Amino acid sequence: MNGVHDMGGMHGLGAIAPDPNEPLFHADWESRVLAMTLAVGAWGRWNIDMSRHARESIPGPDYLRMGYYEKWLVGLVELVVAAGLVTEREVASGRPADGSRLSPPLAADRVAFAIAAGGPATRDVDAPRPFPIGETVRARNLNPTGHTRLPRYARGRVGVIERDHGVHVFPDTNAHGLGEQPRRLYGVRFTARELWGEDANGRDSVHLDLWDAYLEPA
Amino acid sequence: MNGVHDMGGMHGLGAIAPDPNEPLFHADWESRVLAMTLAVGAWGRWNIDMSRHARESIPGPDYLRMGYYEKWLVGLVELVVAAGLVTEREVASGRPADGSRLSPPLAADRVAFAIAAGGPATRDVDAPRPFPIGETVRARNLNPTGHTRLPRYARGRVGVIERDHGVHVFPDTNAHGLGEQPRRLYGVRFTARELWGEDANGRDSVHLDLWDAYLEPA
Amino acid sequence: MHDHDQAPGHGHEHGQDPPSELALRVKALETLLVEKGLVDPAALDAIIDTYAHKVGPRNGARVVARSWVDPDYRARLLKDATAAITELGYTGRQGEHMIAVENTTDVHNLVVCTLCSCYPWPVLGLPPTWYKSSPYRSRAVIDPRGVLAEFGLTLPADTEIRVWDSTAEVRYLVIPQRPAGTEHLDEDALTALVNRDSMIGVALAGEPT
Amino acid sequence: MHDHDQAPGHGHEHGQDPPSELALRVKALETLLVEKGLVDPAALDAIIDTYAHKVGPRNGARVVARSWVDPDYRARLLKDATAAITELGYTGRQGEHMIAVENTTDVHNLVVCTLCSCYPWPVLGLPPTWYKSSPYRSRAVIDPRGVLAEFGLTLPADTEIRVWDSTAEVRYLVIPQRPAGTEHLDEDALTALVNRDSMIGVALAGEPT
Repeated sequence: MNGVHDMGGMHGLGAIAPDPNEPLFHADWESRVLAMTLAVGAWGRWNIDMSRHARESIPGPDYLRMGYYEKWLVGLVELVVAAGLVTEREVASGRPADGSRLSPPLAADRVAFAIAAGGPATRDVDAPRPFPIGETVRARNLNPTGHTRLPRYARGRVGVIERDHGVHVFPDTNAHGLGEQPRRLYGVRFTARELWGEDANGRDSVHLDLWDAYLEPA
Repeated sequence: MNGVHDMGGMHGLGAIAPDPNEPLFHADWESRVLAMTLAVGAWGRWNIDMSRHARESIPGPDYLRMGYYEKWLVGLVELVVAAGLVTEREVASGRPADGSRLSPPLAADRVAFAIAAGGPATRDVDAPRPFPIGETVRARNLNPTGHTRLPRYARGRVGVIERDHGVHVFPDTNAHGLGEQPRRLYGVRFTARELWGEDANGRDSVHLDLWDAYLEPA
Repeated sequence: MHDHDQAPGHGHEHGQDPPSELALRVKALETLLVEKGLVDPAALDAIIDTYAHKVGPRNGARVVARSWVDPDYRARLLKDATAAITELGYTGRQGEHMIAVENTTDVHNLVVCTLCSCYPWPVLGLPPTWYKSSPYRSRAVIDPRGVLAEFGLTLPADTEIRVWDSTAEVRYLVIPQRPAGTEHLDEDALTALVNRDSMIGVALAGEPT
Repeated sequence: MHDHDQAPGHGHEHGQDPPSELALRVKALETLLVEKGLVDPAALDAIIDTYAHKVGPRNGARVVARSWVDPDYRARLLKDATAAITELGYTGRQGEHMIAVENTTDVHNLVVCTLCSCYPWPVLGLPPTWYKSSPYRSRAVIDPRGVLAEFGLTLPADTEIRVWDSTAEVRYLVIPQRPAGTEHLDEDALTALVNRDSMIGVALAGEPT
């Protein structure tokens, strides 16, 4: 979807304003949102692409207004309700609808292991290798209403295949329950001038990781 | 500038929700903002491109949150302060800094005439006609930080010259006090598939009015 | 889907809950501008009166109805809309450079301004909120059929849709199709069938307004 | 310029004014999830403890310092960063597929995630607010030199800047240049010179932190 989350290349969003004394969390609730998101995720009811899509589906004006962990909170509520783990009524009331109590899949003593294990996105399957390293390719002009990881600023632009990252889960389907459909992922180099025009610095470049489905021969 | 105001092609900004019983103004203050903007404009201290740029320079999160006349209000304050007609201190206090009183250039009995007269953007000057009707052109990939009327969604896309609108004031300079620099303005037709990809309806098209400086031979 | 589902961009414009802070800021600015002699309050009243009572979509409806009954006028309108509209006395601000685009059985036209809210004021008056809103401005160019569906208008897939993005000072007026069965109506009666939305392209003519 | 000049995107994250409504919503959600048996509160504490005390930019600093003193390690890191970082025990969530990019006198690397806020958690911990903010995400790809200037870093115009937009599950770690005059320092001492920002690419190494 062409949402405001796809903001690469935009102007007018303010100063960066790094805070050298920034705490890891600005309030306890931020840390609880992070932890809840990871812990409920252990139920395996959604994947990372679904959770990204839940956050990027926040309406544009709210997305730009909210801080990071507020977006996570909204995304988490969206996910747990969509997965049927809780009901909207329960979220509104803050109380379980009945007395049944489940058993959390992630116990405290398994947290370190679960975080260290992670969840690779590579899949050990055969997949075509349509583009050799060094090949010139064009990012396709795709404008899906669903999830995609092809930023608008690269669409239609010509780049060069730099790396073959192997076969990775495809977010555009995985985010919508249409399966992992693993495809080959490439590191693609675009010159800054190709992306932004002749005023850009002639030496600079931007590198994106793009699935073969996003690319066509140039 | 690549601001959120350049929103053609975006998703996720909500439902359109037309209100069939909508009043012309939702509150008196809206009508006063409209009227003040037009009346102070009669001082001739800025042009329409400057006023558009003042509004589009509102930071993105605020731009998306604000209603139309609130953006006009912010833009008007920006303009009167930048023009030196009032000071920021006067805006903050609501009181004139001294007792001097000017004479408004737009009297009530001249309003009807001023509105009916308008202000044409055409200029009776010679200007090159680089593209004939029917020519295939490409919108240039320009990403200026200043004002432009070339939307992002058309950049790099190929279209056909449909109309020659004559010679019009060039917003990209006029908005920044760099002169009107009148240039030829064209009506350009882009197919929906060129703009949005193969999933678009093959019959549909989008037509933009673009100055020759935005275009190059395809 | 979300717990923030208020239609965005409309925050201060639906008027259920007048934003007093904004009203106060506007009043303070007007007081300042009047006291400094930068504006004449009577001129402000006259501007508001103009758009409240004199300049509005009845002007455009007259243009369209005339084009339905007078083939010569229609030809002039399609050839030089600015001049043809001036014939009827509708000139001025935000209508200095007009183009009329006609709907046919094969072609439907839709007008938008993606970059701000450009609109042909002399023939249509001030734009409605939805025209100025982010949802319309963003989607009219990428999903015109979806947008029209939100207005209750579903066109056949083989109708060609032409979207006009008002990126310069040229303003567009859609000439909707004359409704069937109106052969007996005169220009005045036809004018009542030309609603504002049909001249933007999000509706058909035909509903008396 | 404007009367709305608060830095956007930071609304709830600078903590001067704890948003109690948000804190209440979060508390209510946690209570609900715990009562339904969906999460174990002790597991939440353990997750927070992990990122507060165990996983952070000291991990990445160790990787970088090792690469400065051990040419074989550096070669392995550049060839297969995931494996080389695993050698030091830094593995897991948001670091499953690592690539290390090295700064030289001619090349400077900068990492961003324009679409969300992807970041190499096992080596850098949780990202700072600015990395997750709209200003950084929007401008890093179109104006990297302007962005670096906001961090106080001005590079020569003939330095090549490579911006890495983390659009997939590959995560990037910048290997900053070893500061001049540090030949006498051992790996532990060098680790203190590798600040977090230098491994994102918005700073150089050298300031002990």
